[in-house]
Amino acid sequence: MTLADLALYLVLPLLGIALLLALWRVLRGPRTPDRVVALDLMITLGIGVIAAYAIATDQAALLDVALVLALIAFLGTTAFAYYLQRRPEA
Amino acid sequence: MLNAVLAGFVLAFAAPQVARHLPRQAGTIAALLPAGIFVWLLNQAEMALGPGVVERWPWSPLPGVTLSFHLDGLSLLMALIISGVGALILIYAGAYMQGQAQAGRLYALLLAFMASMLGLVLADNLIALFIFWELTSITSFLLIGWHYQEERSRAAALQALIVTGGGGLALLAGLVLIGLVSGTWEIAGLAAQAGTLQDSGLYLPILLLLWLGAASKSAQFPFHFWLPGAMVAPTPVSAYLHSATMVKAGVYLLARLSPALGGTQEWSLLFMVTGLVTLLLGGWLSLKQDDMKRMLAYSTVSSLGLLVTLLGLGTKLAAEAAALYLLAHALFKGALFMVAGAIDHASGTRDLRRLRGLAGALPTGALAAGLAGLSMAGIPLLAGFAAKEFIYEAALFSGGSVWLLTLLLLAGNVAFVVVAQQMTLRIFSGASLRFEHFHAPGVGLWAGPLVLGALGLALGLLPEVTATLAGAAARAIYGAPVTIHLFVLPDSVTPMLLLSALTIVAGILLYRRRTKLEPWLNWLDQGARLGPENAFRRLVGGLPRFAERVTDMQQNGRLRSYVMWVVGAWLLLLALTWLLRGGPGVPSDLLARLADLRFHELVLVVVILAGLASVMQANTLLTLIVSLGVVGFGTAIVFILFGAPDLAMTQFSIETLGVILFVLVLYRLPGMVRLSPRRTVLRDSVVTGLAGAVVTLMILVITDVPLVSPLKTWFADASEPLGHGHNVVNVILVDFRGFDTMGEITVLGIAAIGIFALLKLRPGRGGESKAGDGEGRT
Amino acid sequence: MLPILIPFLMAILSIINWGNRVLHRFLALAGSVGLLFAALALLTTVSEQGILSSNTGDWPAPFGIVLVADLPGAIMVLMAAIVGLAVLVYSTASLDEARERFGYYPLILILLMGMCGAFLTGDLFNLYVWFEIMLIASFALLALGGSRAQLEGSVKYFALNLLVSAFFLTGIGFLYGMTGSLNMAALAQALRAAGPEQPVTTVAIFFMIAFGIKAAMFPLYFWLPASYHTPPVAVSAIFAGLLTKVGVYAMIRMFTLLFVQDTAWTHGLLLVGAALTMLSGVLGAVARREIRRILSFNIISHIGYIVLGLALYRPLALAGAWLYLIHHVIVMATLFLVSGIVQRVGGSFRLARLGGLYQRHPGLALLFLLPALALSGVPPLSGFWPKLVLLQAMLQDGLWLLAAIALLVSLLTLFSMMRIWVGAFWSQAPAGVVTPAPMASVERRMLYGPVLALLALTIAISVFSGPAFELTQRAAEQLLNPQQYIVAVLGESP
Amino acid sequence: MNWLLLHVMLALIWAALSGELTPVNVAAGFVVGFLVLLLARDALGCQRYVSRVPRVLRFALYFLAMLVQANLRVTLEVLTPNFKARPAIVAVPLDIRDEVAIATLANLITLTPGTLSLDVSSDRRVLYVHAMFVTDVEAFRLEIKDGLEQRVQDVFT
Amino acid sequence: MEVALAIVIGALYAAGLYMMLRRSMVKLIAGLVLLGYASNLLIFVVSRLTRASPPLVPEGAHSVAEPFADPVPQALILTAIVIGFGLQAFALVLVRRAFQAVNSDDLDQVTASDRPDLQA
Amino acid sequence: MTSIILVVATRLIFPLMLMFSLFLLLRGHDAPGGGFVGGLMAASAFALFAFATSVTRARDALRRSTFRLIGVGLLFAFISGLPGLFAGSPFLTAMWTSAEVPVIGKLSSVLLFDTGVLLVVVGVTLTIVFAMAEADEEEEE
Amino acid sequence: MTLIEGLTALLLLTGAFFMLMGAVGIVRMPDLYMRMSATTKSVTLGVSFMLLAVALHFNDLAIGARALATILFVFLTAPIAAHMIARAGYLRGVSLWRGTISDELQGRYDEETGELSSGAPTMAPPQGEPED
Ligand code: NA
Ligand code: NA
Repeated sequence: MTLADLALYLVLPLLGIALLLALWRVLRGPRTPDRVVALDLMITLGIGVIAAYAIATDQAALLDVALVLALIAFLGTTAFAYYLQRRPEA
Repeated sequence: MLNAVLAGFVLAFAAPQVARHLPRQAGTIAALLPAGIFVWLLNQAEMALGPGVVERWPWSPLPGVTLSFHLDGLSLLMALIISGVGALILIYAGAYMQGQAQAGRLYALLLAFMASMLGLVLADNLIALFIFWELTSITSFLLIGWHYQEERSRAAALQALIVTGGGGLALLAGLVLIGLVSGTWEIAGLAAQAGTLQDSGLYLPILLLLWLGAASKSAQFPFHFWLPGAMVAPTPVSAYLHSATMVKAGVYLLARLSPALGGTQEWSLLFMVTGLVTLLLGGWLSLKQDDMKRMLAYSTVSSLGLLVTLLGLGTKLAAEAAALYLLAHALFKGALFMVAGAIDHASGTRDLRRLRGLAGALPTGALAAGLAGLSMAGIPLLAGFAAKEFIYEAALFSGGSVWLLTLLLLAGNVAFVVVAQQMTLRIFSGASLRFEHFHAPGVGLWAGPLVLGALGLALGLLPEVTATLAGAAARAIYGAPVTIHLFVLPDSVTPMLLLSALTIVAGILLYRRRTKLEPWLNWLDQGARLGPENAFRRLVGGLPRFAERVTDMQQNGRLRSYVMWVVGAWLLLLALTWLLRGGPGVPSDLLARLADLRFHELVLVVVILAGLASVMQANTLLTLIVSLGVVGFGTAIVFILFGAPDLAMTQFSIETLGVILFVLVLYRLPGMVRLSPRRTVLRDSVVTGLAGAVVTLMILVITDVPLVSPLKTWFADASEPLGHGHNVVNVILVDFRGFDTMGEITVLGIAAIGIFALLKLRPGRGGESKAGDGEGRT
Repeated sequence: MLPILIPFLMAILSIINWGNRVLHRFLALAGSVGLLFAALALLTTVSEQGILSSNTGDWPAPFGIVLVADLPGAIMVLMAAIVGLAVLVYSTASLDEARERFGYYPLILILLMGMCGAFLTGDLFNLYVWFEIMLIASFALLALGGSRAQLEGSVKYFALNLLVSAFFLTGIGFLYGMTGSLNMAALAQALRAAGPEQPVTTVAIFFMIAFGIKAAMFPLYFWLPASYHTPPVAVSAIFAGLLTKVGVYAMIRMFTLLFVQDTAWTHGLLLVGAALTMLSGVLGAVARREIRRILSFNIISHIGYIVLGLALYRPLALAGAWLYLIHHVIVMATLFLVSGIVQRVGGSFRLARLGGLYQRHPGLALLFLLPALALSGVPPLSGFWPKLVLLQAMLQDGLWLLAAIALLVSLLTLFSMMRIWVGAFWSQAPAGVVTPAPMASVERRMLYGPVLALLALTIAISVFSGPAFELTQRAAEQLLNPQQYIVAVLGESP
Repeated sequence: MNWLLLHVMLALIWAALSGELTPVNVAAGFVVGFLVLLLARDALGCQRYVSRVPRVLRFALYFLAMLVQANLRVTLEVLTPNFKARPAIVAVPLDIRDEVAIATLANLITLTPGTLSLDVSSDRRVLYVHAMFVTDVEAFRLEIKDGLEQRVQDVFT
Repeated sequence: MEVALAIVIGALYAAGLYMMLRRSMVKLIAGLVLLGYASNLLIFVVSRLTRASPPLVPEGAHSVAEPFADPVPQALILTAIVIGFGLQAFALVLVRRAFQAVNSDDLDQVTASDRPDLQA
Repeated sequence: MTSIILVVATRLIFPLMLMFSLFLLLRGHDAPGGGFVGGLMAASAFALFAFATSVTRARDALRRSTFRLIGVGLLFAFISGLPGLFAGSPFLTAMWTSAEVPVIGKLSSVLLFDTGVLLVVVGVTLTIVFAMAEADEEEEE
Repeated sequence: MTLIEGLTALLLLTGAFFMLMGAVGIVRMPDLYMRMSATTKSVTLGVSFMLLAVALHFNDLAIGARALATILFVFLTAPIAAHMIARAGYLRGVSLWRGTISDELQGRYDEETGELSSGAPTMAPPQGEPED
């Protein structure tokens, strides 16, 4: 088994299962912060997917996407938090 | 001739200025133009009566359109009436409008109308004729609505416009068909194509369209009602447009086209029936009118019916009779209208029941009315007599149901005699009444009727002139040489003479017993006048209501219904196309194509679909946003998996930014509405599901065959050597298709401006309202 | 190129100098005057030298984005320039300070630029970009000010127009997926060569829907009457005069250049659509009692006329359609601008609250009456000629019912316009209506000037309908001979 | 920080000299560079830098170890059917005052065994921490103070 | 994957339109966003898919070696995404202002500009 | 209600993001990235700054009006099209200098164009985010 | 398989495993705070391992630098994000698991000003609220 096969047939499915689990939490909630956390997790899993896929396909260029993803996802989560704490209780 | 027509329009613009500076003389000054045209026409008479005068202006390469004029006997007769009566009317109007601020506008409109009418009768091109035809409708509209402050006037004007305008459009279709069928657009050349036209399958449609145009314009049954209504206009207008000239346009048209289209059974039947019904209806309804102008208007309707009957008859004699009657009628009816106006002006009323014994106070009026009335009644020595002789002659020699026709014509003519008596004996004879504010009208108001009345006498006394004039017109109508023989007095007793005498006697008897007819006439009125008029009223009044209902049903303000229309229309069109034109095909080997799906790709699909389901289920804002995020995230991963890192990057970034904006903008909104009943949800699901299926199918069909994209390979090869970049996508974006990107950032920039303005510029914060700033609704 | 760049540059400079009202005005006027000259020059050149094409970035077609100026496009650019200038001059007097400060002028400039781009581009995706530029600029203009009616109208406007974007993009995707081309000339070639396995007609339906919404055809027009009467009159005028025409223009382009495989079917559908559009539009016009709403519905009904010309798909009809397009652009803009003056002097757009203007403002009455009659197709005004041409075309094809509908619509248009005339000019104003303050002479000049200029143009088209028709005839010939276009873009031997 | 720059330069030069700029070579360059700096610390006057590098490294290693340990513990917790967790929110009084240090501490806490920084009091004297495995609140407070806080303080002074 | 994605795209269209048919302004925007995704993905898929080979010219090479993903749809989608973003941002703000004006998220309340005569 | 933890982190992340933004811009022609993503990254940096501190401070940090950024960005794009025009080629014809500048690579009108894109994106994003945040604060009062 | 390759594979697998554990955690943990505790760490570690694997695999400075930079970013941002969300959750009254033994944050937030005091509790505890 080559590294690429490992990444493709073992690592990516693992991450896929992880993604499904995270998705379940996104859909399930119950509260918005739970969903946000789960979405954040999905994005981080996405970085993992990119890493694995970069190895599987020998495409280093994908790494740039991972970097952008890491930076931008943080902003998104911050925005959510910003909203969550500003919204008046009701 | 173009100059004459144009001069009318140009002067129309000048008239208000003239009226401002010379209020007293303006009417007379304006009359100089028609008078001049009249003189010029007389000058041209010899040519016109002979070969005719033709003028052609290259104007437009539009198919069928030239600006060509043709002065022949018929148009000469009409043009003389138009310019002659026009000159008198303007003088009359000058006196009638004395001291009124808006007099200038009236002169202007009258001049513009005159020019249009001249153009109409002189035009030799079908389209040119139509142009002037419509212009007369418009000027007439403005003139009927002269007393626009009154609801009555506005309604009458609109009514006239819709009836004549609608007829006009039918006429246009008819004229275009004539042009297309015959291949010629010049009226002079149409007669030669009579065969082609009459043999064409389109002959009947053409005839019907023509009928619509002519009947509406010339107030034939069932369109007659607009004309009495139009009597709300000032008297000069009624006298000019609605008795002497414009209403003759329809008649003129029939006369003009009868050589090309007439002579067939269809033609005769259509126009004789119309004409006779109108003749009788108008004539007998005139008997029950108490308002002088309305009575005259009904009588005019009747006269027009008479003319249409004659044109429908289409014999040589009928053509002669029509020409003679056309002339005579213009003279006596114009005069009578002006008399009515003068009396109204003097006494303040037009009510026949309140007018009596005016001869003493208005001797000149009595003279003018007398002359005109005698002509109308068809008394020998006057122009009307000869006309009536010819009418009976035409009937007697018509060759069809002679006696029926004669009887009907007699019945119509009797009514004219009654009206003539009303306008003379009833008003002027007897003990004079006292009026509170009676002031005798000046010479300006009498000149017109007097001249017209005298002309009626003169033409009766100068049979050669009359015969020449009418003969030339009849020739044009009949389409073959015609010679009319006229006498001052009949030299022998003919059936026609006997019929004339009978008419007069019956008329006198009827006048004496007119009150006995009252119930019968009321019934006629209800059925015949109010019938069509009510129908029209209901139509025009109901139209906006109907339109409103239809419009409100569609434009119901609900966005979702609009979206549904769009989706529905789209699916419908697709369904029709696929059913009738064949579908897009069936994708092959779906299972084989599906088999290469890998596990992580399947996961991705599940993620996106689950996100979608969550979006559709979401009942709180944040759940919605997060779910949308899942879908967007999934999309970005698709881009990564299939070699589009740039796309993935952009999608992620935009996605996140979108979330931020969503949150920032919307978090103050309360929970979402969830109001749709189950049935709506079901319906929407089915419809949108179909839409989605369509898209899926299309993708599968299109991707079923390999794509050879010349662009793909070219860009891949050119990127490095020509674009100096290794990232082909980026090179396309900033170089190969940089123009798109320029547009893209422009969109962004504008979006920013718009958002900024939306957020910062609120109503109440801005400046005060200026022109067209919207109604201050908040 | 210049018709796009001039307004663009002026808009850029305006944005850089954000908030400077006077400068914005100046830049906008300078930009639109420049645009006018550029448009005139372009039309002259195209008229003399035939179809021009310019490859942006110097990349050969079909790889780069091509700008193509043929007669139809050049004529429309000129229309945009004319109406743009008129509206901008009018705006200087009619617009409130706040809107001027919040970017009104650059928005108009960008709108004009977007139109010129849409008229000139030879690339399908680039057309999409121009559409979006216009769309966003029009959103912003529509919503600028933020009254409730405006916002409500905007919501519908944006929702349905974004639907257009989705359809348009989908269609582009399908076309690229079938042919691998974006260049319209190349697409035209590829689609002509497309085999029966390619669902070209189905894709055509996507475009039909997309541009049908844009052009405000039945039953896709609902956004228009919901929104066009809400913004300031100057904005309404430019929307009414030009914006929907871009949709029609694109529709005509698509269905003369690209989708001509099954004209019997596609153009037949368009024919039905056109008839329904005419009818439902004019019914709306009859139903409404507010000037701008009436005008809005009349836009729709007359769009029907233009599409009709396309659907008949023969030289005469297309020439008529193009003449109609020219006429309608100018007359509609005029009428909206006049409605602004009516509101200024009468205090309202609603007929029930207006009256007596015939007496008090006879000049204004004439300024309304002439374009109103022109719109209704009363001869010899500008609307009559194309109507005549289209009527001939319909009757030649034996489309009796359609001809009847067209004539009926014409009559009802007249009816609706005369209702305005009766309601606003003839009738008495109801008691209690306060007459607004009289205008200063500068304001008067800036309001009446553009209207007079546009009216003069209407009359010029009326009188010189011949040369105008000759021009549109040539334009129609170009449209119906796509080979010319293809050769101009791709060269002699593609 | 000048010393760090020099250190990086040395590492890069080493990598360049070795022929290829690969991560492995750069890492080696860092080690070599550190040795050079260590040797030349008196000459250059970089004693503080040199002494700090091991502290930072030590801290990093400690932290990494904790991180792995934390993960294993959480993994265990996650995988076992019933929870042994005893979560609590604990207020940890702070001795460090430096903003950056507080932030670092908070972040490190979040990254380590079952703990999560919730917030810092407005006067920056108390850090509120959520922890999953708390048997004794006071013990937990001490654990944080003596463990992470102490080490962070070391690095930042 | 083309088949699976075709189904996904169809679902996106369906869901997008479905959301546009709801009465809530917020859902309307969600629908528009979904349609945006849908059309972007559609362009991507219809131009055929190529796994994991971005159109990047390798260092030192002059052209991309087959197989590689078609760069053209990518460039188009990029433009479309960005434009869509601008429009969506505007739409968002618009909806919020409309909400403030109407004081409801219910689109059925947003009818005044169509039905004048109800207000006059 | 800002968090000190966030504020401190922002001090580090903010310059990193800006740097990465430039990186994306300059490398965009050869690798994934480009003016657009670069612009978004820079804008994100300022947005983060605004979340951590306040809009006012973020505006100060930007030091230019956002509209000026948009305008200048568009102008860059516009100007980048002109050299070709003056050289007799159509608008937007790319012009490359032979001068190789370290880090940046060859100077070209294309780079100017992409820089314009970046500026516009930054300007636009921040115009929107700032205006929204401000409107929000206003409404809160 | 070389040593480097073996190491890469190990890192890759370990990383993926930790990430999976994080995902399991977020599903299994009973309240928001515990979910975050469980996931933030394992995912940060997991992704770092995977990125390290990438750096090793390509063994190219530029790529390695980017991988390291990404790791750095993740380490920098993940705890902050967690902190922000957790705090927001608390402020919104996301309730703690019933097994929670102590809550020293209870009542420390001033509802008016949002200030967080360091002193003794002064107010009633936040109540759990229904689904938002
Ligand atoms: Na409306
Ligand atoms: Na009124």
